[in-house]
Amino acid sequence: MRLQFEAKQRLGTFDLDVAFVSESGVTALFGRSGSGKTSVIRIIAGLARPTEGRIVFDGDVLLDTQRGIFVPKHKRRFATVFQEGRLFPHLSVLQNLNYGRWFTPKQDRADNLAKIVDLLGIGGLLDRRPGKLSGGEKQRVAVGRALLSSPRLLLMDEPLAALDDTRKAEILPYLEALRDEMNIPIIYVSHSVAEVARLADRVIALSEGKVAMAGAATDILNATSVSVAASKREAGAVVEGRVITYDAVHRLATIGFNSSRLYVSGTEIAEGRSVRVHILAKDVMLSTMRPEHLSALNIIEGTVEAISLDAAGSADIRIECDGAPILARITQLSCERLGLKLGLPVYAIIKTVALEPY
Amino acid sequence: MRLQFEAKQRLGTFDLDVAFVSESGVTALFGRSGSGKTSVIRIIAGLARPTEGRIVFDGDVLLDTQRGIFVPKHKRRFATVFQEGRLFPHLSVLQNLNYGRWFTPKQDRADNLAKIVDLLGIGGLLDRRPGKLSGGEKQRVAVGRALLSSPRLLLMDEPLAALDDTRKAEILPYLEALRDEMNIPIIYVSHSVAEVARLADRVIALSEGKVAMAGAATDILNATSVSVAASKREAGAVVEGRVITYDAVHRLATIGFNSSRLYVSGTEIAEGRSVRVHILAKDVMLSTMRPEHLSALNIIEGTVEAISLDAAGSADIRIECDGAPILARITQLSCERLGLKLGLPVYAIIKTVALEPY
Amino acid sequence: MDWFALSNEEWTAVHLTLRIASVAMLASLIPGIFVGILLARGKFWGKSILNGLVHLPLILPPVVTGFILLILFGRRGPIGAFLAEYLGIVLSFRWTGAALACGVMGFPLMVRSIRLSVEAVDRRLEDAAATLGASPAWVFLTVTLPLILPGIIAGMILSFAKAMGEFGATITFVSNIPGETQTLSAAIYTFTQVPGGDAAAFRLTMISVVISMAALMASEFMAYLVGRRVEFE
Amino acid sequence: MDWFALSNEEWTAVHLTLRIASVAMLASLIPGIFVGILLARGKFWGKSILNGLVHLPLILPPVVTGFILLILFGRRGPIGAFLAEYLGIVLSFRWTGAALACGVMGFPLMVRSIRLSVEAVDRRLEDAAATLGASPAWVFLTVTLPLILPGIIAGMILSFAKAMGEFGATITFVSNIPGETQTLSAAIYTFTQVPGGDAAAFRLTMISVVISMAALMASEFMAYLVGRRVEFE
Amino acid sequence: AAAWLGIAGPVATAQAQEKVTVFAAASLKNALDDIAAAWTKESGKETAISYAASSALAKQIESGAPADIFVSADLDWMDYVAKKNLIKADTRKNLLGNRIVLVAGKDKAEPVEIKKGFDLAKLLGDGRLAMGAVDSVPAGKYGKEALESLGVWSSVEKKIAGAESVRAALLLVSRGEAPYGIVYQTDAAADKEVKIVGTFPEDSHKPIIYPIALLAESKNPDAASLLDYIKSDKATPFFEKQGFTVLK
Ligand SMILES: Nc1ncnc2c1ncn2[C@@H]1O[C@H](COP(=O)(O)OP(=O)(O)OP(=O)(O)O)[C@@H](O)[C@H]1O
Ligand SMILES: Nc1ncnc2c1ncn2[C@@H]1O[C@H](COP(=O)(O)OP(=O)(O)OP(=O)(O)O)[C@@H](O)[C@H]1O
Ligand SMILES: [Mg+2]
Ligand SMILES: [Mg+2]
Repeated sequence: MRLQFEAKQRLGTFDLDVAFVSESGVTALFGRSGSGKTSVIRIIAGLARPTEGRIVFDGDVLLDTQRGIFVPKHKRRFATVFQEGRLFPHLSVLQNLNYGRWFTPKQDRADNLAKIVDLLGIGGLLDRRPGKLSGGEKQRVAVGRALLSSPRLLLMDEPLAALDDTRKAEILPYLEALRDEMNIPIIYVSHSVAEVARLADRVIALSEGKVAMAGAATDILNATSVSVAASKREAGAVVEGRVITYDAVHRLATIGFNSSRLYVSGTEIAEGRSVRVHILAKDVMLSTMRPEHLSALNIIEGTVEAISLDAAGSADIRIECDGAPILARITQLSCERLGLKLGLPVYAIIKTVALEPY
Repeated sequence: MRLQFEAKQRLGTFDLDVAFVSESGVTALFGRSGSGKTSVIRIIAGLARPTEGRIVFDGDVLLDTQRGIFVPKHKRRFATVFQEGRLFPHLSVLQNLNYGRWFTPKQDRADNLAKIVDLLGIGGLLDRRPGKLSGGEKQRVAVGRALLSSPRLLLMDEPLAALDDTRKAEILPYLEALRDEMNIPIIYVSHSVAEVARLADRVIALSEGKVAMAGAATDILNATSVSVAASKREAGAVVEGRVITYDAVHRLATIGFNSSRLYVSGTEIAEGRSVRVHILAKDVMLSTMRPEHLSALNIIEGTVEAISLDAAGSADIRIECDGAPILARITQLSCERLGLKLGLPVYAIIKTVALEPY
Repeated sequence: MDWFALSNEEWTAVHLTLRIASVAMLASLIPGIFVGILLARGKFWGKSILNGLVHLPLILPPVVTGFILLILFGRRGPIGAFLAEYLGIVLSFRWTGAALACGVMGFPLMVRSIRLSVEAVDRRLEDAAATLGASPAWVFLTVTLPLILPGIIAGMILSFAKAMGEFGATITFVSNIPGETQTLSAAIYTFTQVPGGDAAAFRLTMISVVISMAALMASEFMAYLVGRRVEFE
Repeated sequence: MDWFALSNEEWTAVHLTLRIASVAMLASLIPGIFVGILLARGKFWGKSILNGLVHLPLILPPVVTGFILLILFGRRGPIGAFLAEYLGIVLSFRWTGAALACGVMGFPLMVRSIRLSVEAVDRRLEDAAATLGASPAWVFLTVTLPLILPGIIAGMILSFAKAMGEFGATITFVSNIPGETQTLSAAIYTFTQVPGGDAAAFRLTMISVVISMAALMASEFMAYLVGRRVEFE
Repeated sequence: AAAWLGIAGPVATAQAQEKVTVFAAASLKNALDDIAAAWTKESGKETAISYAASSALAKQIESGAPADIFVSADLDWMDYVAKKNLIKADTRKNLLGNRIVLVAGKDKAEPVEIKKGFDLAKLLGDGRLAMGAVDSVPAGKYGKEALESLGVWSSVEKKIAGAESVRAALLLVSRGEAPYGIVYQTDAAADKEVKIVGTFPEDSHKPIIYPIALLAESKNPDAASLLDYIKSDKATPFFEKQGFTVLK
């Protein structure tokens, strides 16, 4: 799968000029409110026609303003989860869910209604009309409707914004499975770095209608200046590794990246699987001595590679640990007290439970 | 200010039976999707009439089904930010913002349009119609419209759900100021524990139409079982203290609670102000020896008071530190290695930057 | 071309028709909005009776409607006598009577349009306005009314067009008095009743069509302006 | 009471009226929907001409409309001759012609209602349907049509009611032949034209009113069913 | 339900071929209905009579209406069809005559002597004179002519209320909207709310004549028989009962 996107459009005083290429997997569209995320989604879905542009999906030219090509929206089969729900008010929840299936060729129809209904927790609502649903329930039905239409590409505009964390945590793995098993590419708009880090393979950060940054999720989320898109609280490093062992008693996975080891708790992960771990800078402590008698299991040796101070009194320390970069955010006071300087060997301490494999 | 709420209503198969009392400040309504939060808001606003119920606001009886009292919605002056925006499509953004002011007696009219427009970053949109706004822009206008109507009570149903963290971080302090300075009570629905912990004085956790828990924010957020409402990731302890000194060079505030000290970085806080600090369990490390050469500034001595293990391989350790409880979540493996047991003296290590004063 | 140069009498008829149609349209506007909203929103005993009553002028042959108007609003009719005695309003053989007849004939069309628009209004917006402190009257003026404007405009144009074409009820109620109650329609009808009157009838018909088209286009333009303002959120 | 016992001829008229009104309503439904949507959504040259044309039967005195129909669809009229020759459809002086006249007279009412409803449809829902793979035709059938149903029902009842009351154009186009083109309205009109016919006219009027009220109530009930299903999201 | 909606099974088309179709001015309804019933009884043949305004009927005939007999309320419309060769000229006959009368509400029914220059304007006061529309309704045309020849037209011209039909004019008088009206004798006689206060001299206007004729395109063999019946003495009582003068 390969989506090539290039479009220019003017909306009132707002100029959109975005180009990117997205390979299979999840591409996150990231950016502040009003930066043009929804506009991009609309153009991909065929709901808006840019003044200039070209969209190629897997070799199919869907849009080419120069050659006057415009494949209409219903022929693209790009199911969209809209920011505002858009359920059909005259159909029941079940009919809404099944809507896309009516238009799917029989052989393409996925038979996963029961599974999705269950996953989204909307089993009790099937006979109801959208007018009688709560906000979050509407959003879940909208997600279900898109998932069930067997799309070639999923466009999701903040699909989980109105949901509680528990529900989110249930739905996210499913989207991951979709990405990995069903091989349906996803363009995902979200304000939540955690969501993006977990799902996205590529991140495209928009700012005022332009692409501010684009690249592999690991690269973009590791960039110290992600604050363009994300708040500083979520800055950190993304590390890719492979599960070496899983200790079922303590429910601890050991993940090896290069020659280092990371311990990650919680979810059961198959051995040998490759995973991505997002280590938030604010979760990393530094020590100039190897610490003892500490509850933290992850103590990784490295050397200070970069120190950047900010006006808010904190210092971002970039540590080279065996080929992988780790970012630590500590106070400038600690930085002085520990006498950190470039090249100094340090120990990065990361609480095990603070890590979540993505 | 005192809002006394009591209502029973049946919506299809859903039974709402909620009663609570909320004093001045912010009351957070918390609960999973479909738990009845919006229904409660609607009853308070006067948009729905419960079969049985009683609402008293500052001595005014707004609803009493037994005595047949029902104060109509426009007389309550409870401005509401709805989950779905509900901007007036035929009015410009400026007219939408000013809408409530037309109906406010002159002397009550707050003169803060410019300030709120600026805060919400909607200065460039004033002449536009809602149809031409992005999702987040709509939500900001809706928030502004409610704030500008000089209400007696603000009802906010997930007002910040569609906003990026940076914008959220700008708006939240304003809501705090509203609570503290203008003395406008707020009922706040949110899925985000961080938002709730920061704003709320009281938390009411709903579950399937019933009150699952209610109490001061500190108590509720400290309860280990907040997972009813919040995900386990956000469990932690809330500590109340007073700012002792503020080090402007390192931008570090020293907060005293009982005889202990906590260092908090970042925002400038006036000395002497009382603050609440939310310490997430997953941000606390334990050590059986006083650690040295560590970047963490907060090392607090205490004794193990309770240990609870869960099925996911993690252990929640409750530590009694000088009268205040601190919760630490570590892996069971670490728990074994450190040989933790009740009564053992331990050091809780909390990264300075991990703390945010609320 | 002096083919289109109007004679004095014709001018009078055009004038009068415009006056009657405009007054009929404007006078039925407020009751039309009121009844439209009542039928769309109200839940009361006798709603279907009111609904039936409103549709009556459509269902009955215009001549019958004219008779009924004559019986009710005539000099000796219960309402007519009352109006004449206490308010000094005489409708019979006056252009006001013609306006009443036209208004009544167009009323079901006006009410239906408004009612449809009212039914399409998103009541959640009205709720939102109320929570911001707007009393029901203000909610109506600032939210409902602007949102049903397309329906009101449609109703007005239907009522106006109907008034242009109406003559059955009018002629029966207030007769066909040149300069007082003879509308273009009545004049056209008169010409169709005499052999060789076709050319004259055609001429007047064209005039009537031109006027109506102008009104129609004005209404479309108004609706366009309104529509441009009221877009979906 | 045998006051309401209908004579054979009256039965025939009732029968015929129902048939004509129903056929007029049903036959104008598809074109009504089509034109309503075209006017609501279309942007094309000649839109205001089409709009004017649709309103013409409202603007013109019914007699004129009847004459125009006679000229166009009569046995010797250009369209009438064509239909008769190539399709074997004869409209003049047949009940089908009466249905055509009633349909034409009710057409502007039908179109306006549908157009208003179409204008109120949230097009974002149609977009959503399209992204789920529905072609324009399917979007129309599964989304647009159900959402404009209230307008369609309103248009149908207006058209039906108008057909019940119409006689000016009908009697002019297809005359007033008992058992073939004499509707209740025309019969009522005839009775009002002769001495002593008032009682009979009143009786027929009551019958017409009863039928129309029944239709009205049925339509309200249908609209209620539809409305209960289509609530705001 | 589909049966009566359906195109199948039209109520009358099948027999309509055999029925004799008469196009007649609406004011003849009472008399012609009775005559047709009598003829049907006698001959066993059916009729279908379409009553409408003479103008509409004439134009329908012009456009090929399947009618057999035309009875017009005035000579003008019969001449109109005659000029177009749509009638069998030899069958045309002036069938009926009528009179126009001055009527008043029964409460102020002082007889009025209708003669040259009689002061109708004074009688009316500020009331109106109800009559058929003077340009279109035949009774109105005759009324205007009579008033002109009596020299009172100019004094009442502004006070005319032209109704859509004689019946409507009569109604205006009987409802008290207008104090006086000019209508056919036939209509006035049947309304108990009004009184005839005077009859216009026969020479004050063209004779009021209802002509009848067989249509050129009539193919129904029974049409001539009905025409003869209507022209015959058997029909006379029915016409006279309604107040018409039967012209020989
Ligand atoms: N009109 C209705 N008929 C039947 N059930 C309803 C109706 N309105 C709401 N409900 C149900 O009531 C429950 C509570 O709805 P409510 O909108 O209060 O939830 P909520 O807590 O606001 O959820 P969310 O976070 O998803 O907005 C939901 O399960 C919903 O399905
Ligand atoms: N029809 C329009 N006319 C004028 N400006 C528009 C129109 N539609 C959108 N805009 C502007 O274009 C910009 C981008 O809108 P878009 O909806 O793509 O933002 P977004 O990134 O999805 O934001 P959000 O996160 O708030 O949904 C916004 O500033 C918006 O105000
Ligand atoms: Mg958006
Ligand atoms: Mg809700």
